[in-house]
Amino acid sequence: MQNTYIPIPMKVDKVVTEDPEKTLRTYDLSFVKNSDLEQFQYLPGQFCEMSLLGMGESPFGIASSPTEEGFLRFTINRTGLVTNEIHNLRQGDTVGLRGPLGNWYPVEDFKGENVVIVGGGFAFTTLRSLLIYLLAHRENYGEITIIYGARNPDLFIYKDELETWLKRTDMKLHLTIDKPVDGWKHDTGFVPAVTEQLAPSAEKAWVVVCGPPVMIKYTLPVLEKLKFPDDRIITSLERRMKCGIGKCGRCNIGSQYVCIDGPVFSLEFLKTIPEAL
Amino acid sequence: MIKGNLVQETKKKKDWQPKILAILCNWCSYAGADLAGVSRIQYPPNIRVLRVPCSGRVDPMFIMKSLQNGFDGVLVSGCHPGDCHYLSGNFNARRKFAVLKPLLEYVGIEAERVQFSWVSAGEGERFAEVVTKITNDVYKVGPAKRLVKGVVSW
Amino acid sequence: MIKIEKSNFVTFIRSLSAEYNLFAPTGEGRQSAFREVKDIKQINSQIQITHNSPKTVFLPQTEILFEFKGDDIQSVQKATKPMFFWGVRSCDARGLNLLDKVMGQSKQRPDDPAFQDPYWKARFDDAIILTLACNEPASTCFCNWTGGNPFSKEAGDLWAVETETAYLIEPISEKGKDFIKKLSGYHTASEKDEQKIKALKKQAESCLQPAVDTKTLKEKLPKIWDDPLWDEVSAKCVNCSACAFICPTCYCFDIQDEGKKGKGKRIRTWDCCMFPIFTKEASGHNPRSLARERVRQRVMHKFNYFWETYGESLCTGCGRCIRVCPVNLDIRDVAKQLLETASAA
Amino acid sequence: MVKALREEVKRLFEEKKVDLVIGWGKGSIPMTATPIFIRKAEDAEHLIWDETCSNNLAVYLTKDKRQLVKTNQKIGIVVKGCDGRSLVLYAVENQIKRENLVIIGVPCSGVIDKKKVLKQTAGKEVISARFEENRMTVEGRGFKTEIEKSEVLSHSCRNCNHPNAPVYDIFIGEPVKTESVGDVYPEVEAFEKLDSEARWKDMVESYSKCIRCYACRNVCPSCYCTECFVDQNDPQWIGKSPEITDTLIFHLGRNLHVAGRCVECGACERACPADIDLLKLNRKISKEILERFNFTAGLDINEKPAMASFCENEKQDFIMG
Repeated sequence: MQNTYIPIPMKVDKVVTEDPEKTLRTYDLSFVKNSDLEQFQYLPGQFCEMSLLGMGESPFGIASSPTEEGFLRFTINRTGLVTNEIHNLRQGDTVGLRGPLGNWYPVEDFKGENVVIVGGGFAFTTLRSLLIYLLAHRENYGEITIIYGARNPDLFIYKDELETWLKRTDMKLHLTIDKPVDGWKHDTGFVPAVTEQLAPSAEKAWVVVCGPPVMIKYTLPVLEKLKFPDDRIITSLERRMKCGIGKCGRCNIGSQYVCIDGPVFSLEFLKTIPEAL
Repeated sequence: MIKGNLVQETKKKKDWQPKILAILCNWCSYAGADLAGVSRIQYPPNIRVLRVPCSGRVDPMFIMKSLQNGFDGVLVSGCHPGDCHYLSGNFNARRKFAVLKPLLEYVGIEAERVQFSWVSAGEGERFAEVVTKITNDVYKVGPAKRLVKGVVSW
Repeated sequence: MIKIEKSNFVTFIRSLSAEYNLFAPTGEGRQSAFREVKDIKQINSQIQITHNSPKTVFLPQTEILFEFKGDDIQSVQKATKPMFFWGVRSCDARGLNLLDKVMGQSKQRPDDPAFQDPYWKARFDDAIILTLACNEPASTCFCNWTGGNPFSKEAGDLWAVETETAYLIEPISEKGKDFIKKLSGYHTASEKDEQKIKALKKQAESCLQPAVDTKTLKEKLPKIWDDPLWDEVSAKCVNCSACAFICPTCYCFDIQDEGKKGKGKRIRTWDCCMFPIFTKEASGHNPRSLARERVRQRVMHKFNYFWETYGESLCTGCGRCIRVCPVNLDIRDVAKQLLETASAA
Repeated sequence: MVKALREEVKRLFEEKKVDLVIGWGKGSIPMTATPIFIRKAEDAEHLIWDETCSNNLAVYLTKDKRQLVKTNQKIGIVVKGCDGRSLVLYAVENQIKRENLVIIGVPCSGVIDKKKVLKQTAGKEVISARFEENRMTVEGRGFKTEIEKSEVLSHSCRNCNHPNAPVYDIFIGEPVKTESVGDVYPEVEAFEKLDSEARWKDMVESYSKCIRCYACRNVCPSCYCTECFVDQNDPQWIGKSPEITDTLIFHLGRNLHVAGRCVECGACERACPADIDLLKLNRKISKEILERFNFTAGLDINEKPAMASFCENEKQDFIMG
């Protein structure tokens, strides 16, 4: 019988340091075994448990899109025991991976509609996945608007891609930083304020919000004010996780487990759960 | 020099050599070990040195974790009472050890495995004596089996 | 229903050993537990209910998920004979079924083996559970509050009743039917025996306190989510995990790596929602940092969340937590208080 | 006695001297008292005081319950000798404001450990228990036995030298006359006499029963760190599984953390769901500290804890010569 606790081996193909402080690094991993590659079917919004034998496991959202073949991308912030160790990984090293886990953004429901993506900080990972996915199936979707904020220009991730996205005409990317900095050409202000100011239309639109808890907390009322219906406000939650398959019991919000019922929830649903937000 | 180093005499008979952690304070005992070195005083090569700012820094947990993770003995050495670089670090350490040592013996850890000494920066020879003594002592009681992780299975 | 005279009990038990590893209540007082029995003398049939639930066998406190050396991963699962559990009380048999819903199956991804626990399945799927009716429930027992009964045939593969002279056994599940089919040489129970069972059942039920229906907590608890009552209820709790660890249905666990980089094992070990670190994230943020939130979590999980997901109570009324709680935080009192407050709300 | 206690607490509320009184109430099962929190005069009726009141209530002034102290409420607390010593410890360690506490002492002649009663009944459930002077009558289904109270007295009470709270504002009844018990640590001395192998075996045997539920730590009034060393993960001091060396190092580490601070109330041992004789280690440490430093925890509000002080020329026989 298949043992779901055993991670599959992945090889580190590429390591990119995202910020000058070196707290954020992006890893491109490729499958060591072909059979694993074939079995690994995922959609934007899902996550994996990355495993360093001897150190432990941590969950990370998948930043690559299923439309990009042959590798999986993860961007990892150095905060604890496991992430510290992950930051020591070099090209060619092996890591373990379990997944894909959790649910995904309702990309099928988005079809034919406009999509607004609101992101903050290094939580842009699964949003990148979503964006790449939408762009790969561009004809299926209406307008795509992105509002992406970071504390300062250094803390944006995927800076090269941001540049190319800024140039694209079939989507709108708004970048914002918390406080003005010399030479900054884009918006300034916290994500909720900038969102309110840009006022993306709620007409035939879905909005996906992902970022630090405070940002989500203050952005949701803005979106409601902009008349986005609760069932079309989608967010992704984070909780401490271990098993990732709905068994170990720690990531619950009410009766729902973030690891298996989530991490993607609609605001309509979250409003029924008092401890969710 | 202590004559008749038991370890070296019996080395041929058995392959096992005790592995001992020596936790030395930066200001006295570490300097003492240094002096032993530069003075070319021979002592058993069984110790691994961990330098700490002061014997007062030594948490009993360090000692227990060392035994748990494979050291056969632990030596803690600091400045002589009254000589502490931080004035009272070794007095505090002494109280901790005064409780720790009998407690470990009480639960059945051989007394020889965990020892304490005061060695000053000028006592290179004494450092060698201390290391020789603990090495011989630990050798006599044999490889650590109690409190070693993974020996008693669950 | 077949009848095994107590004089034949030894023969019956011996006949099991060829095909099964036998587990039965052993030990005394706080050391009583289900253990593998090699000698029939180890079985302690005087135990009303074991201090440790049979959970400890199916979901052991600690187990190795796999061992690793370098990048090489070795599963440590070994095939053994299936287990035969003698003398599980109905509350515990029910507990095992509830655990199976979480560990062995997956409500959210029912057909995907990646969401089933292989270690649980290896033990539970082939095991035969004999549910032994509880002739004399303890004063802390309250299975009747949670929809159970000391003579319940709801869970297990076989159901048995102990009389003065014999064990009367009948199958519950398909597995149980197959088991009984293979047995030979035992008499069928008589009308008189059936009468006896009825009398015993009545007597057992009379040991229990009048039932309080905890089912209604399912609807009622969300209404009092923020009620100050939670402060009162959790005031004396010291947040240890004695209740959770002896609970037949608490399944939360932690996954840890032991050893060094390059060589060691990944283990899982029981964890408990009463500990602040249970939910503490690497960033330092803790969604359940207060004692009241953690007590609420445990109570809600038993009496509300599990209902919502699986349509059942996660408390089986075995009463173990009542006996071990160091501060006598009695779950029955908690349930009563909550019901009162919620009904008034 | 109980009546006097209730009257006194009622009076405290009526005179507005307290906002909250922590005491014991009747438990839901035999031989068990439970901590109760009284906020109004009429609830004083729920208070009890007898040999089942085994919890150390001082624990409710620290840990997660710290907010009680922080809010500057006036708290009344009913204490036995050992609980009172915990309060002294808290005062020494600046955990409480003495002026915010109303300490109500009760005379204690020892509390029972119900696990010991269970041993006397061979594990059979006790349905009712009655206490007389020095004995108790327990009844269960199909049995009734009389037990000498001394047989089921908590480990910590057997050689107790401090039955009365060292500091109190009110004392209910007369303080218990203290006769020196003489040999305070007989069981520790007996254990010391065993050989090292036997001691280790005994430790492995008793501590492998540990299920790491941390009930001992959580009911311990002296264990009030906001984050316990077992919960730290970077570095992770202790493995989380009940592997025997991890378990033992947890207990040794905990005991060393409460060295010179343990008031030997025995709450840990009574709370242990696995029946481990936890005081065996605590009392060894207390014995060493008494012999070496002539110090007993929780007696004097002006004395520094043993491990936070030193004498320059104290005995150092354990240092290599």
